[in-house]
Amino acid sequence: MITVNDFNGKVKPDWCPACGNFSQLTAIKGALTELQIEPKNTVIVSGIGCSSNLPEFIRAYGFHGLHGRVLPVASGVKWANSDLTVIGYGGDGDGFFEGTQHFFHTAKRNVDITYIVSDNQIFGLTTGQASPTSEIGFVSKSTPDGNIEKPVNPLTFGLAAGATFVARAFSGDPKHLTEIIKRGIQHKGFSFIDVMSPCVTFNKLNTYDYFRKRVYKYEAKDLKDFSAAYRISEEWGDKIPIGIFYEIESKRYEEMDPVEVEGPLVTHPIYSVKDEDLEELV
Amino acid sequence: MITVNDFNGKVKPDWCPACGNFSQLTAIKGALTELQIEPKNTVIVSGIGCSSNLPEFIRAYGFHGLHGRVLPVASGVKWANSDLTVIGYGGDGDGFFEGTQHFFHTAKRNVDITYIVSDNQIFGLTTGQASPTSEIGFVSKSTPDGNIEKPVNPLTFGLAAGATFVARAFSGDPKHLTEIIKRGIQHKGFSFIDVMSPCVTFNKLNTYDYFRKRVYKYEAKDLKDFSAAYRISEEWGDKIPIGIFYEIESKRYEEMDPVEVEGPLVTHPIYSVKDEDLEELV
Amino acid sequence: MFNMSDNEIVFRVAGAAGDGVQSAGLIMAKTFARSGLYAVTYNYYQDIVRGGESWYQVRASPKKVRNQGDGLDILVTLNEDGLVRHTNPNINEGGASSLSGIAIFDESITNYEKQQKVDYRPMPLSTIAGKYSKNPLLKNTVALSAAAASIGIDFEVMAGVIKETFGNKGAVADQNVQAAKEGYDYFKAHYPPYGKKLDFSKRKLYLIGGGEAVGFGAVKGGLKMYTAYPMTPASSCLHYLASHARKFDLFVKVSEDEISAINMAIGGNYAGVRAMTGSSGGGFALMTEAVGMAAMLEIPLVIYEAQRSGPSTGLPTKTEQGDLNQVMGASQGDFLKIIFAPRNVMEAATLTAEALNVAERFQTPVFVMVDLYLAEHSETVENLNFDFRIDRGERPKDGQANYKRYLITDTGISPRAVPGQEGLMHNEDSDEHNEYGDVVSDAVTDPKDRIKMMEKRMRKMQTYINEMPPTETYRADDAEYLVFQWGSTQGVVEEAIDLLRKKNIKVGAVEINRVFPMNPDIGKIIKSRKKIIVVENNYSGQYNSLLKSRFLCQTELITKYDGESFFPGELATSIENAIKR
Amino acid sequence: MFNMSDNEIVFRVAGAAGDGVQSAGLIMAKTFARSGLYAVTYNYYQDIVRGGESWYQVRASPKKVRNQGDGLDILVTLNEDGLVRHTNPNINEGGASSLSGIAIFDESITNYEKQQKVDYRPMPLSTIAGKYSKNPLLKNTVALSAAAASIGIDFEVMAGVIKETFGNKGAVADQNVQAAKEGYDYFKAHYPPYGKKLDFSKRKLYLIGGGEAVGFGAVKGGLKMYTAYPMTPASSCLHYLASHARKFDLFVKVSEDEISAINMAIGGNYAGVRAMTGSSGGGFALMTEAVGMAAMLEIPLVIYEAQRSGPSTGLPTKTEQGDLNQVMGASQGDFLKIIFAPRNVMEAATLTAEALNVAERFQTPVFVMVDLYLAEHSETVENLNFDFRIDRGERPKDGQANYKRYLITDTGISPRAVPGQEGLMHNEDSDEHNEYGDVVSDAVTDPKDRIKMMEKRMRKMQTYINEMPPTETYRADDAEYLVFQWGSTQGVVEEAIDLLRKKNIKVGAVEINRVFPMNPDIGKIIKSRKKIIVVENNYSGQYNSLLKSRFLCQTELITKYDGESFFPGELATSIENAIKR
Ligand SMILES: Cc1ncc(C[n+]2csc(CCOP(=O)(O)OP(=O)(O)O)c2C)c(N)n1
Ligand SMILES: Cc1ncc(C[n+]2csc(CCOP(=O)(O)OP(=O)(O)O)c2C)c(N)n1
Ligand code: SF4
Ligand code: SF4
Ligand SMILES: [Mg+2]
Ligand SMILES: [Mg+2]
Repeated sequence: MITVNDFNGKVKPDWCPACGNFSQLTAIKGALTELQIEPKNTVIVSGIGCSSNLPEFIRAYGFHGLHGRVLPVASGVKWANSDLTVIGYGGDGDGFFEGTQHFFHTAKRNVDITYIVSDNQIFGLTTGQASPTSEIGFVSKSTPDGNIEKPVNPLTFGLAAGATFVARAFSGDPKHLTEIIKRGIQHKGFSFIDVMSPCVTFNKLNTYDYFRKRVYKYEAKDLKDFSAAYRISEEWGDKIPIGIFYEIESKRYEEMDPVEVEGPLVTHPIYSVKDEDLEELV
Repeated sequence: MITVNDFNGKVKPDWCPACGNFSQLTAIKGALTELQIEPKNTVIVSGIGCSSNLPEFIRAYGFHGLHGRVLPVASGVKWANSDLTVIGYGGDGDGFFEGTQHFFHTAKRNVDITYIVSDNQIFGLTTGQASPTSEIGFVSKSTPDGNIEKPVNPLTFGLAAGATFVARAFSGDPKHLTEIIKRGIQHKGFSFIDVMSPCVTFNKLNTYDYFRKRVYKYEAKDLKDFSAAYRISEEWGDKIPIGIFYEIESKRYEEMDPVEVEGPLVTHPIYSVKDEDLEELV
Repeated sequence: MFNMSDNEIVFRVAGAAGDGVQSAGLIMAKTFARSGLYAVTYNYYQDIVRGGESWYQVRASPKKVRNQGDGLDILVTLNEDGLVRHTNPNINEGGASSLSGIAIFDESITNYEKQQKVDYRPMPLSTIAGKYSKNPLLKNTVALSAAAASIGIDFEVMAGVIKETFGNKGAVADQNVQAAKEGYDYFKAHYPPYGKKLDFSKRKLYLIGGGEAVGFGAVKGGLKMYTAYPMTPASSCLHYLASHARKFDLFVKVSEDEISAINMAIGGNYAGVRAMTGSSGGGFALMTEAVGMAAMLEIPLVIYEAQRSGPSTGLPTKTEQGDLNQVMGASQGDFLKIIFAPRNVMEAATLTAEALNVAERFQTPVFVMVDLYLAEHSETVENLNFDFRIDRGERPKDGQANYKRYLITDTGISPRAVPGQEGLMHNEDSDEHNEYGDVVSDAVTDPKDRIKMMEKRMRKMQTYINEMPPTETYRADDAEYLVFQWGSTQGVVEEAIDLLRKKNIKVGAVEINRVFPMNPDIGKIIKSRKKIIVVENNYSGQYNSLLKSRFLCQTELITKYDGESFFPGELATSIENAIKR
Repeated sequence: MFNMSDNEIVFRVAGAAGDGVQSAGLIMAKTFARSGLYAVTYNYYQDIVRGGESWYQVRASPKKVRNQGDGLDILVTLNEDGLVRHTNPNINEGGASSLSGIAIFDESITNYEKQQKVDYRPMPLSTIAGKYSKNPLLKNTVALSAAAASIGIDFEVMAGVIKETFGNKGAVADQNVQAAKEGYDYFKAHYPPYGKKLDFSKRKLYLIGGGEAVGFGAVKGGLKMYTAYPMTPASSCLHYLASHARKFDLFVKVSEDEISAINMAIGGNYAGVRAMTGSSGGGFALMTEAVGMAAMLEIPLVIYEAQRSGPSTGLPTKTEQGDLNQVMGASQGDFLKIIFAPRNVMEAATLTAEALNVAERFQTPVFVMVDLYLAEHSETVENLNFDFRIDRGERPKDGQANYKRYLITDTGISPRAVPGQEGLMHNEDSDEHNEYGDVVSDAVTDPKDRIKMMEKRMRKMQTYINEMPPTETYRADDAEYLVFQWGSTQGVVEEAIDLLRKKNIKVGAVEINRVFPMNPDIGKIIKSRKKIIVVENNYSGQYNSLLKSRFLCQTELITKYDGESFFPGELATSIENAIKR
């Protein structure tokens, strides 16, 4: 039996007290425990940002790489060893600015990765610049006169890209968050979870209160209904839906590649070249 | 009076005979002429690929830069001198692989650029690898066992990004193509035109015939209807719609920036620092 | 050990991230500056938003100060950890000295071992602050004014700085000033003044950080567009420019990534405004492809490269001079890059302005390389609004017949038309091209065209070298030993040399701010010296390799790669050892 | 001028892009190889899909050939332009010789000036071809077989190659063989044989290109994953691996960009398979940030870097050795990169396999650098299926107690656990970290930890140097003059030296295939030579700078930067001049 303790790292998180990242760490550990996934088979790949420090704080295989490059690394890991549970984790700047391209194409490929974005609508680690999800008018170090650029909608973006699982959660509701992450990990294919996660230090607008007043739990009538998913994803304002918006079954990349399909690549023997193999060159 | 001759470059295009790029060159020249835009005020920014060689073949200001980087350069040009007509031009590999990120964010910013993609569903210049729009099963040098990755839908992508003008055209219908490009240039804001453009040398699937059998002209009932635009953008198969799918008016980035709004940046005088400006540092 | 000057004060405030250490330090620095003292600051912090360890040092003197200094006269500590760390004679803070003077701290801190050289000055900081506000940071103000009192700083000067810092009018400003007054008076009433006396004056001084100075210099240099993606320590410049965009009539844009940022800047320069981009090592890595493109299209481009401790994410809040190889090697093929490395805050401004001229005149990428130390520390500066003449380079007349964008010239420089100019339409191409800009690689490569164009571009190097100012030296005339430094280490190297000169060691310095191309006069300067020593804040001696390759000289290398910059006494010792080796 | 050997043939086929020049050349090369002749090919083409100028040369001999050679015996030209160009004594094709032998072409080409050294052999190529098919490319087959006839190649050998090329069985193959027969007979009937006789043999030879050899070598080296974004000239390797993926049990993926490609490869290596990525200069520029990351996390990584002519897009189908600075400078900070540069096609295979071992043993980025010339020309090879032992480096046992991922060791190498291993969970971090992988920069930077870890990583350099094989030389023992070459220029440098030795000039070569770290034995090798000459296919002498920096030696530099590689006679002359300088 795997318990939450098995996932407890020896390094104490150094996020600001009450940072939204804490409950995500707890939720990830909780979901993995509920699913009885072993720490040795769990890989958490992160980028650079406050949120991306997470792998250090969990007992699993952690990869704290480069800003924006969560998903290519995670894809490489998954393709090398498809037996592993691969979680991609990073910030909104990481995923929707620097890594936009990878988000789009990885989703489209339907690689079996659970991609969780700690969306605090700001650059936390670099001490408070506007992020791709910062609202219009948002004042920050990089937008002292107020942000004039329309925020990214990560959910419609994920849908347009072709993600087969799209959800939103909220750091202030850890139980629901854990459940969503669990479902994301269970999903066979690319799952995307946008977690609204207050940055208590630099984002004085999108606070716990801000979300508590607005979030409500959305239950999809038909998770396979793309249009409905698109519509609910567009809702943002006085009411902010959280929940799973979309989930379909679709072939994973790993199932389609003729070599991958033979089982985890790490288990394939090294190919030993025969002289006959080279006859084409004579 | 500006005539098409004013746009005739002295270098003869070196594309393969019958390449779809030819009619785009003609259409761009035609549209500019119809709109009476002067060559000196026209800037064509391209990436790298067969299509991207275009700026050399037209008498205007041409910028043949890097693979995938059409839109950041074009944005810089527009922001430096908003009096210019700025056309971004490149291949499907250029725009939907290497440059995905820029496509998304430039569309979202609604920079006043006309972005035309010569979509031949292949890498032409590098002699025939699968591109982001290559169909499933497509055999190429990079996918000798057939492509297994779902093609990008550039139109829904453009819509999800927030492009304010989204259209598809076909190199085999030069008149319609010219009209669409004209409308794209006229549009105030980011306009995106995906041009189906047969590569007669390397793409033996998506040929002129292939499209002639399938394309039909779509006329939107309401160009502002996003859902309708999304739906029609999804249509691909026996019938392939061409036409303008979506167009709305929305503030351009140049109108929102407090400095840009004062007129083309090149016309702003160099700021001469006064001693009082520095009192904050005493 | 070396003896430090008496006519100066080294002040330090210590605490955790989130304690307001940096802003307290800045208040003190500004107070010194307004008291007519020259000042240099030092910012020591970690890659964490709350907690951990952080400190800020200010060295001040009526004589010019060139670095953060050795020794420590006054410590204000906001937590117990700071008191223990900075009074420990075996201090382990990257070269900084331990306290030999007075420590000001809240009286609630009692759990420490007394050190011999320290005079402890516990104070009811929180109690005093509590009278005026619940904000725990108010106690910093109390402590600062106590420090000011200890060295006889006029209270009104300090009050002025505090008032401004907290928004001039309004309750918060008032609370701070009142609490400050009480702290000031409390110290005077309970403790004797600190043993050093400083000569205050009415000298007008600006206090500005290196990153801000780069931004300011760019404005002086005619900057109109700054496009960047945030990255420490390049962000201090971005924040300065963003917050001054309206004032200085600048277009500032944070883009989706660094690739976009540099390509936007290239587009801006191409279309005729002065545009610049900036980043640190990892972000700059993403820009390298476009550097070569700018060189090939011959588009002016200034890149601000602010180094931090690598490799990779490394120590993101620590200093290093470890990006020189990367900048030298940025992009494939051979082309001219010009690399500047300002040696102090004032030069961060002047060289950035110059970089914009040089980039536009030579139509090639020009780098302004600083390190975190320079980007994130402040210095007092006398003539910030320096004289500067903008030179926009060679431009063709509208309608000129048979215009050749890449005209072959002796200088290698061709007149540059920009979009909008009548009759000068042409194509700029990252493929090799001829004088018109037409590609030579498409149908038939004419090797002769290629060779001509390659040589034309490279000729700009010699043209540039011909106009380089002489390399600057310090006490080098009679020096038997020459120390090479580049960039931010100027101040500390000079001071180390002064210390060694006092011991009658004939040592001088070569102070490089124009790193590449290398000035040929260096060859003459190094002739018949007993030893060449190179000082670098990195592991491998990246400048050292360039120097050796170009001048084939034997060198001794002094490096430091723990993330901190050099301190003068420490460096003097290293130089002395290198001389003895 | 230098005299070329009699016991060899230089064959060239010329035409426009789309004329099938390259495939014609390959048929001829294969035919030579099956006739037991050693062969080297040369591919000259432009960045255009149809039209323009293109040619392909094959040099063949019963003795080993080391480069494409000087002179030209047989020209097959598919258009008039080719006939005029290649017979012109003042030929301007980047160093290639003009024809002094026979020219085979369609009789419809009549508009040319007769050159003295040329025997014209017009033939009814199109007429013959037209009998069998409407495909205009069929005339190439006719011309090739005429060329074969002219030097007495067995028709059956040529027929075999043609048959295979056109799909073995089936109408197209038959048409080609029949047309070939008629061309062969026509030539014999109408023209005398060419004046040179070659010794054919039954020797078994493989014909393989440099890019394919890199791919094959990687498979021998245990490659399991190749992720890349297409870019000339790295694509020949990608295409080879993609088309052999099932055969060799490889996962091959074209990603959305180069950034993704390298990060995927890093992910693959991290998780325990051998993964590799590849690109050319501009694409590699985008990978540089991740290079430093791999070094910091100590993840094995092989990067195939295929150089082409820069800067920027440059001459995309032309060769250059201009990326060394970029590779040396890739990513910020100091860390160990190992750079290999195979000197010929066989070594492209063996060194790539070795690179995979070295990368995994030293847990750091290893580069296999080639140039377009090497990547896109073919050579005959005798023992392609070379012996190779895979060494997967130090790995900890499952469940080992107190596992330290970055254990400090004397060698600098720490046992590497991969995901899935029981009890060895840990964090790999691009921030500076301690032995466990825990970050040292977050709360409190311990400078001591930082220094230790930096030195541990850098220690791998010395460990690697200790096991480097001796630097190879050529006729160097008694040489007064030493020519340094690196990478693909080995063959042409050796031949130039042979030519000079015939003139009694005591010259030899140092042949560098392990470029960095530099082997200390070079210091001994260069001692007391009269002159050191460095030959490079670039403008500035990038290796030359490294060499001078490391060994402080005066050098003479020979460069070529017109996009073509060196030719032996041309190079011998340059070396002779350099010696005289
Ligand atoms: C290539 C690169 N560019 C920029 C940076 C600097 N940087 C570090 S974290 C960060 C953004 C942090 O924001 P986000 O991704 O939203 O994460 P958060 O801190 O908010 O969790 C940036 C720009 C970097 N490390 N690497
Ligand atoms: C950074 C970079 N990566 C790769 C390449 C090589 N390259 C040149 S064109 C091209 C793709 C061409 O396809 P597309 O963009 O669709 O244009 P097309 O030729 O089909 O018009 C590639 C991969 C490059 N020049 N630069
Ligand atoms: S700065 Fe914001 S995101 Fe970062 S740790 Fe603090 S609260 Fe969390
Ligand atoms: S290869 Fe294809 S895209 Fe390129 S010029 Fe030829 S037909 Fe056009
Ligand atoms: Mg964030
Ligand atoms: Mg294409």
